[in-house]
Amino acid sequence: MTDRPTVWEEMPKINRDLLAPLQTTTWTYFLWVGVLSCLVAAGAGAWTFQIQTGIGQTDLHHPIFWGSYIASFVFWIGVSHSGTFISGVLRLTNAEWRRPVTRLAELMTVVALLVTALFVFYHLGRVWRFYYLIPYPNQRELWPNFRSPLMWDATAIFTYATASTIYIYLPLIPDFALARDRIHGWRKTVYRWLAIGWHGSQAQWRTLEMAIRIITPLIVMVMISVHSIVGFDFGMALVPAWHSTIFAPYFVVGAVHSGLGMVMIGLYVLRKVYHLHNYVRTEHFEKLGKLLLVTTLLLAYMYFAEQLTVWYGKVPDHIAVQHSLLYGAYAVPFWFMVSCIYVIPLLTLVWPRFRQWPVGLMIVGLIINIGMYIERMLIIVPPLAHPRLSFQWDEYFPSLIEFVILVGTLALALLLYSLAVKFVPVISIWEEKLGKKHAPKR
Amino acid sequence: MPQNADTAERHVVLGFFDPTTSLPPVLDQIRNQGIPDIFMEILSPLPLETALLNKPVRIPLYRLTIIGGIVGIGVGIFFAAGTALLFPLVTGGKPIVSIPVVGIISYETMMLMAIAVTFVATAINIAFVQQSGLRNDPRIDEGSVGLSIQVGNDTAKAHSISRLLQQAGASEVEIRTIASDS
Amino acid sequence: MSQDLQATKEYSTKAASSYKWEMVVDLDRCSGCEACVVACHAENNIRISGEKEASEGRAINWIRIERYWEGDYPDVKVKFLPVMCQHCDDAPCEPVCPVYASYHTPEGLNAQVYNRCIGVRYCGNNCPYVARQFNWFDPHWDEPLADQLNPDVSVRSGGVMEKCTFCVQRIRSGKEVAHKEGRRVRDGEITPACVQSCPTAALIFGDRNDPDSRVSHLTKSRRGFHLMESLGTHPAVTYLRRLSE
Amino acid sequence: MDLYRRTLFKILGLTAAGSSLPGCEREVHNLVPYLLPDGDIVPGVANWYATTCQECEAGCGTMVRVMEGRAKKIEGNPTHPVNEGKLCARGQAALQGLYNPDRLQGPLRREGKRGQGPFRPVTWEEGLSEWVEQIRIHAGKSAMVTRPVTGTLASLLTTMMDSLSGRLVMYESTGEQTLRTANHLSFGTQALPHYDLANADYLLSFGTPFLEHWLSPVSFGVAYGKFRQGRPMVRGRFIQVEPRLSLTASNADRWIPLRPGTEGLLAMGIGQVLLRDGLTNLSSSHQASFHRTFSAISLQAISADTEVPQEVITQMAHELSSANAPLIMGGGPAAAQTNGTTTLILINALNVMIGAIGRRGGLQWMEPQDPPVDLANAGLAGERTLMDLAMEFEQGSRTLLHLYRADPLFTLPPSLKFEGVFDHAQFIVSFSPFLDDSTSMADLILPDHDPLESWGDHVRQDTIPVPAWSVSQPVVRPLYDTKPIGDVWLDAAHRLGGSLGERVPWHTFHDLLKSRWQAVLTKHDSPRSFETRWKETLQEGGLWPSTIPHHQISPAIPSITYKPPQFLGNSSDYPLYCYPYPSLGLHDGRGANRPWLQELPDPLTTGIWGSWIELNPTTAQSLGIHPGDRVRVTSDYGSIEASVMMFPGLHPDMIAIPMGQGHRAYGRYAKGRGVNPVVLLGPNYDEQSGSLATGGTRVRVERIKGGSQLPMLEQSGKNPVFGNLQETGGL
Repeated sequence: MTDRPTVWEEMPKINRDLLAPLQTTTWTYFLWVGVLSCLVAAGAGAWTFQIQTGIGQTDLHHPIFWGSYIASFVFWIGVSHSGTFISGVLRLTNAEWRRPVTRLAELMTVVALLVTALFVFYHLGRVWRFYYLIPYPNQRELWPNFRSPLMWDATAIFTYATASTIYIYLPLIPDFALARDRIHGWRKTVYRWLAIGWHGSQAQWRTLEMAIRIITPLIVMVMISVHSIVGFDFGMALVPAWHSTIFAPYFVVGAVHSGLGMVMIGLYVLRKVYHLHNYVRTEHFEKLGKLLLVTTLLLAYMYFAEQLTVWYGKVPDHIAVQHSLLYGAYAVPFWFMVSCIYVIPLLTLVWPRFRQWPVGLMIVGLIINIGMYIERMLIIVPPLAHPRLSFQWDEYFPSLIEFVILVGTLALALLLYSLAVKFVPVISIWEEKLGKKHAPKR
Repeated sequence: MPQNADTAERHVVLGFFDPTTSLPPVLDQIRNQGIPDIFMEILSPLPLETALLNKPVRIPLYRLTIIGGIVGIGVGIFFAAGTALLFPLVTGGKPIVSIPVVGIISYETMMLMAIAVTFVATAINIAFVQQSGLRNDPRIDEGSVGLSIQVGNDTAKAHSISRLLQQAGASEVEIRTIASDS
Repeated sequence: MSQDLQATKEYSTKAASSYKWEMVVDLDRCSGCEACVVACHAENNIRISGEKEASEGRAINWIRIERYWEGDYPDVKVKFLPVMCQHCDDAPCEPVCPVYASYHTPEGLNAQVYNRCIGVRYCGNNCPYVARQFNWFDPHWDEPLADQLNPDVSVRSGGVMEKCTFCVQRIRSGKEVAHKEGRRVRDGEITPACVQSCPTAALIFGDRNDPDSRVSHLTKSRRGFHLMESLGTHPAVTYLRRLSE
Repeated sequence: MDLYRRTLFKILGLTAAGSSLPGCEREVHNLVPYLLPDGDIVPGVANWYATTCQECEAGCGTMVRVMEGRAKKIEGNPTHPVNEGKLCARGQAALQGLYNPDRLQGPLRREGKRGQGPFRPVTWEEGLSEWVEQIRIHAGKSAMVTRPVTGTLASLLTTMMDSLSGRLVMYESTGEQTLRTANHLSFGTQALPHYDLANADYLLSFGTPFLEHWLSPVSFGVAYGKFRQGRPMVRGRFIQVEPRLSLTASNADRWIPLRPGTEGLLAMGIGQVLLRDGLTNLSSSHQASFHRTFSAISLQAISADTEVPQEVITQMAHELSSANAPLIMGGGPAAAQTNGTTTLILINALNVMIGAIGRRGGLQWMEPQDPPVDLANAGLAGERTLMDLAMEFEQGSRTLLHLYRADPLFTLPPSLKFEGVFDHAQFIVSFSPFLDDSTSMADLILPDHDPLESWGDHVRQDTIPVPAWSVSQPVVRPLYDTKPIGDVWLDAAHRLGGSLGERVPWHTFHDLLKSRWQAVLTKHDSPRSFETRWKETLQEGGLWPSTIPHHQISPAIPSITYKPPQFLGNSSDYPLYCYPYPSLGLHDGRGANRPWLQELPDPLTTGIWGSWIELNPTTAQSLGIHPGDRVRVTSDYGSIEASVMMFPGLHPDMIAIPMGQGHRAYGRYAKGRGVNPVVLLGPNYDEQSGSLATGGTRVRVERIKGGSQLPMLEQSGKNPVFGNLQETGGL
């Protein structure tokens, strides 16, 4: 055996450190949760109002039939790619440094997917008839139309949500078992159920590792397909500047870009709040920073390819949209977006010294996410605002109700995440231990 | 230890070892006591790299995954092609059965079923397969390796195994008695 | 399967049909007088949006007269383009509906089933003609304006997409009459409300499968074109070019 | 929504059972399956009733679709000679007059100060007896201002006002009084000609808004369709001359803008070229006088004044002479100047020069017909006549005012001081079905039925090839406790008693109508019984001969001298001409309480639900005004504030404002919405016709604080760029 005794000796400390967030709660946490709950309540109120009075409470109007809700939908799906990408792709490539990051990112995936689903409901004109989308025959023996990209979307997101829930749950089983043995009260019962009789036998370990090995490549494939299909929603449409082949891969990369940015924020905040400096080290920020640099370049390349094609092709329908972005009604958000997601990350992340600076990386992550949100809006709104019949050209800006719902939903995501942190160890304990075991001694 | 004469009892011997202890010699000694591998189990806070026990695998998990995937493809074909044929409405000049659509939907349902089946199988495996009847012991996660041996209702054997483990360097040894049908 | 359901299925799906409804818009006749707009509102129970909603760009018109300015004073020209649902044979709006609220009838109509619609509005995005109109709120008529509502046409609730139907209720009743008399529908017997009202007779409606119908003749006109022909939507509305110097 | 249709059926089914309408109705009680596509629904059976549209004076024949006792839709009567089955937006919106939520539901008596309300509901007995009492008190001092009416109602009102020594004034702000005067002077007949547009191959129109509201827009629309594409191988060519690119002008092959008020000058220029180049077929006796009239001003001066290049004038003259059937029409803004009559006489003279009089594709008059019912002899009044009436009220020779569907307080500029009538009148009775601006000043309101609830008839003997004597019949039961104005006057006659009661022995207007028509129908067609013929006439919507001989006109072109237009307001303080034009949907404002018409986009600006100021973009630029800016328009007589819309087709020295908004009353859809541009107008008249020169006031425009986005159909109007066509197949 090549075990280093230190890992084994450290185990009680690791257990203590990583279960601490579950066991100790400060008043600031309650304050934080309270504030978020108020925002969520405001959002819920706004949505109720919108359902009662009509979807017209948004600023949507023809020909701009989609707006901030769909943009948010795309955005949150993008955020959900953080977990799958980091834990999936990095697991596949055996990147050891992933370990402290995976759980936190996967948790983001699940929360983001829940939120994503909400945006579909916000968006529906008759949300009380949402069940028409469920595949079962209606009274007239009619099923949903699977030729619609929206049904592809529904299928893909259902698959993705199911798969990523499974994917976060499986590695959690040993940690649930750990928590089951150390936490008392009502949570113990829940952990007992969730740990499904885990006792750390080699048979269980083998099954678990095998399952993770099988599911990991599958979920990476699902992840790529999901955001491709979200891209297809736009690419399949005849709308000028949507009808483009690059949308599927572009959406996937964009999703990873914003997802990594979001992980950067989460990593920084959790490390700070729960003093996880021993586990989340500068090294992790640096690695993520490098990845972010890669996605920045990749996304910029794709965006350039897309816009160049439009510019050179000079098809009037498409060029009208491009003009509105470059120097028309949407120029200000467009150039702001370009700075946020391409220029600033590029100019900062290329410096190795910068990548050693967690605060800076967190800020870049934040900027990228603000930029990516605007980018989602700019993908959706300007093309819709410039239909081929120029008589119908128009503009759009989200209404107050939309803002309240968007903020409320953001608060909901943060709230769910904050609550989850109290229930789920944000760093996978056994994987961390395993990582330490494999790690060369400093 | 409470004894109940009405039900059959099982004894489980559980020994805790320091992780540095070399376990194969201990296992051999136990095997010499006439206890097959399937009654032994090693508990650890981490997956151990080498399989020390020789236990048969009933169904490989990946096979279930593939079966799930195939079922999923069937579901996808039913959704994308079957439901369209049941009520063949023309939309936008697209064929009633559109091959790319069938492909996309089948891909997603294939993934869904494959992952779901894998998960269910895993969960069943973890929850029910080869239960030693023991609850997890918190001490394992604190950094020791556990070795549990089921000895049935043979109390004498339990004590001899217990001694054997102590001699082999176990830091602690327990004998637990479990009502087998409880 | 009940008989009723059987009939519905046959109506919506049967392969060959004896009619193919098409419209011709003669831009050389159209004067932009908008009689068609009011006719359509009256016939199809189109909601009154009111000033607030209208200023938000939410006024609903199944047919609208688009106006395009060309040139500067004094060489200014105006061109009118009546735009309604083009009832495309390869309608981009139809396949994107996840609940089959939009589908193509065997008679070439682009049908919208309001009760199925859940308001995802994808069809609205995907219509290059911006023909689809959405009910952002529940409709409202101050009493007793609702007494005017046409009982042959559903009133659409909030959250539902709607658009020109070629006055399907008139087609239906015209076909009933012809069927009772054991004949085909005569050319000009069925007129959608806009066509009926058009003073200059710029709108012509009929059966394209009838080689002698006016629509069949006019679609072959050298002045004929389709809106955004290059998109390959194969509209059922043919425009006849306005002649100019 | 799903349940709505069912409940509708239920409600309507019940009311249908109680309906006393003619014709059998099948009740429809099908439950409509929830998920059935609309194409599967078997519609209920509807009845169609022929009647006559009364939304404007054209008198189009209509068919009203009635289901379960409710009027559902109005369409044109296909056999009617005026509109041939077609109907304009306003005619179709008549339904929203019937079902208007702001209709008066019964007689009202004023309680507070005049003009401030409130009104108290009274019974008809109370209302009628008070009114008759007032007639007695103000014996010989009655006056009535009404919208133009024809037929039996016109003769009843004339009879009544005659007997009461009252004065009957029929007023309509777009009554084309100038045209009638000019035609009378040119052709010696009161009747307007039939402009045979359908058979013309070249149309030169001086401002006539014939596709919007001029004379009979639907019949012109029908003719226009034929003019363009109704004949094989022949496509009519159309030139419109006017300072603003109106809807009609936008249909022209060529729009020629000119300086406001110089249309007559341009006509003179064209005539000059025709005479100079020997392109007329005038008799030699006429030649001299025409030469005198048309050569008074040099072509160069004409070109400079009108801003139309000489070669364009020459070209128009040559095109006129080379066309087979050229036609010239004048009216609208061309007539709305102080020189309106002169302008139109010059245009008429041009028609004489090109030989359009009595020609196919030209101007035609029908043989004078003996109408089946009396034509109104009151005729139409110009604004001058109303001023005379105002004077009589001021002097006290008139003290009792009746109003019927006329809203002079809204349609007349305040500078005309017509509100003096309302100050001086001792008692004001209104028969209007709506509380419009003038009716809200009334002391007693005896609301009339809606036309769709009333009996009536309509006589039309000009501007169409054959006379149309149309009847109206009630298509629905009266919704409210209203009474038709005819019944009310007959009732009053009997209450007043004496000779008056004997002159009108009928008890209801329906009896009166039938007795009039009995005379006609038995005369025209004897063998069958009157009742049969009457029913047939009701079914057909009226009576009209299929052809009628033409009346030969010998034009008497007076030798006239061109007068330049006079404008109120000096050009340094008020640099811009003001042109208020009747809106397509709201017309002079009477459509403002119909939501369909409020929401009907103006075809050129696409504005809805409001008022705006149209400015030429270059003018706006020089004034530093941007689209959507709020501006104040000021004349010597008043000022208004509204937002600006850019209008490329407008003379740079001109602003245009749609009429029809700015009501102080008239129901929820009209009240307080937009501005009424007539407040800007000064008392400037065309002396010959006595009608107001609505284009004769100068204004200035200044930008003020604020600015709001106008509701528009065109969404791109929100952007400063104007729309351009893309991929419409070379439209």
